[in-house]
Amino acid sequence: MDYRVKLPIYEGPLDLLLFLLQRDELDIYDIPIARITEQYLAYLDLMQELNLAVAGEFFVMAATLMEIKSAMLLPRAEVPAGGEMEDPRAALVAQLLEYQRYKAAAGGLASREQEQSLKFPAGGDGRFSQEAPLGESLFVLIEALQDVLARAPEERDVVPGLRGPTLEEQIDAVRERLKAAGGRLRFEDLFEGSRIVVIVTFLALLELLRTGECRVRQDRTFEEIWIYPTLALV
Amino acid sequence: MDLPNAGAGVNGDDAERDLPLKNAVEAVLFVSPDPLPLKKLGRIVGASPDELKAVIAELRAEYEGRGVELAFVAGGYRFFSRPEYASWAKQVLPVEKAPRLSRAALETLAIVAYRQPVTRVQIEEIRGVNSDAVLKTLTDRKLVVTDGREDVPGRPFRYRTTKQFLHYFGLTGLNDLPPLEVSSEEE
Amino acid sequence: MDLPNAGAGVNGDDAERDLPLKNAVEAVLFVSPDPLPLKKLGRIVGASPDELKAVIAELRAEYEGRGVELAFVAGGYRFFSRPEYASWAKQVLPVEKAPRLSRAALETLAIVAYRQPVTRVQIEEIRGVNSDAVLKTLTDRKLVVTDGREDVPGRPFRYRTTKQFLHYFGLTGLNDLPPLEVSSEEE
Repeated sequence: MDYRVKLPIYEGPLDLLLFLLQRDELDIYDIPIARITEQYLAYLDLMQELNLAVAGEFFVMAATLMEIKSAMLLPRAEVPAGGEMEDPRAALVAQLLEYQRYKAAAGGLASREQEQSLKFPAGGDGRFSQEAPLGESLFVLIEALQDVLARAPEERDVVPGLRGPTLEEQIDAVRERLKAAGGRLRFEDLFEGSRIVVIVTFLALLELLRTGECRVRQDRTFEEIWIYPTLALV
Repeated sequence: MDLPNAGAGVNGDDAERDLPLKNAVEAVLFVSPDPLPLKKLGRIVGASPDELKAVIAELRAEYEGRGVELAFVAGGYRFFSRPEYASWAKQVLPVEKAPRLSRAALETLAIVAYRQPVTRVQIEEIRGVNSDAVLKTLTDRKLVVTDGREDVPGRPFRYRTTKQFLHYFGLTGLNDLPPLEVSSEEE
Repeated sequence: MDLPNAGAGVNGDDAERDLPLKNAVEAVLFVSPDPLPLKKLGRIVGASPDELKAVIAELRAEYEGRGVELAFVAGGYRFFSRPEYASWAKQVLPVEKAPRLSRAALETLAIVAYRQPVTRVQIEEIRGVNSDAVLKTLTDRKLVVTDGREDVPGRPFRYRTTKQFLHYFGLTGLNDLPPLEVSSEEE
């Protein structure tokens, strides 16, 4: 295990929840809290295994989810007479809805950014910037990684004593793969080898996304994820 | 008085009076390093807002269907190459060091834009995650600035968007932002 | 390959093939920070010199009598505001830090321009005065550069003018310099 760099995540627990809800087309007003909690915790585990710098807020949210889950199990008989019991999910739903509004607004800004980035002022005052450092949500990538990991051979199948690649080595390897691929590279084609190699490769990819050397794009949910080198590599 | 490159920049020269206002506006907008507000443009070429508006409409029509367009951005007028020709145009331009904004940055920026002035804590309440690093990036890129402090314990900084923000997104002004979606609860 | 944010900037796109070459040339020349030589322009927009010349002639005609003109300067094409509108245009430009050239500098520059490559001693023979400081100024402003050394005792530097010199004076090339006046002695 020779990867110690903790990569920061800028997306928060609300992103993860919205991602899970949207992925399974669940109703935000009627969140199946047990199911969502289970999936949320699985993601949290994987993020820790990846050695990502998981913010404290993720654990706070985990606790909140478990709290809501147990509150949902309270017998309905405790509803005060005449009154309606408040849904234990209400506060979370309100928070998600509020957050969703700003996410939508951010989407609007992104398309304006895209449009504006194609216009240059007269007289050589212009600059053109490279593409977004990360085209898709981190959780889309983690989701895809889960599929890859499911197919990766277990550690015991790997020759013992062989040192795994370091993050630095794997960053160079991913760069080479991208260069060799020319136009774009299928996300899953990037990975080969044991679980640990897959994980280090994934971290290498995240690092390259962070520095803007490449970006990823998924045309539609569930469709292929592609990795594109940015100009820095070309 | 017939010095061609007058220099003093007085607008009432005899020679200059005969030059078409439209051309003067075109020349000034072409060389300006920033979008020019109508007022400033008027002061420079010595024309009223109504005259200017008519001339700008004429110019816009003339540039219709061309490689260049006259746009109104961040409160002023400026010529830009049209987006269709971007892949060629950018080949003569230096590459900007700053990459496009990340999702987290865009999100934070959206919150600042719609809720300004807003404190970091207020932003984090909405995003549900620490936003220190993101705010630093946005501040470094001059898309947001601190604007005084909130009158609450701790006196935290309040953030607002900048003119550079309008520029970056090609917005006329803050009222050019699309209305924030009504949360579906209220629908 | 339906990536909307493509960015790769390849010129062979289907959509791009339908865009008028004239507009592409206009957009590229508009945003370019430097005059673009025909060759480079051709590489960018993917057109032959003949095609480009035709398109440039068209553009020049369209900009006739306007506030902006398409000029050929320092070996390349670039849009400039027309000199008649300078007194307005300069009001929006940042004040140039470098002051106008002194008479001594202009004189020295003229000698370098017409006699290049030329050594300091040769310049001083003509001007009859020490020209060290002036040459330093001109070098700092990148209007002249040293270009090897003269093969005489002391191996003094030889000076010549730069592309920046052509720019500064709006010259197409060195052969665009007006012929040197015949000295009055010979009249």
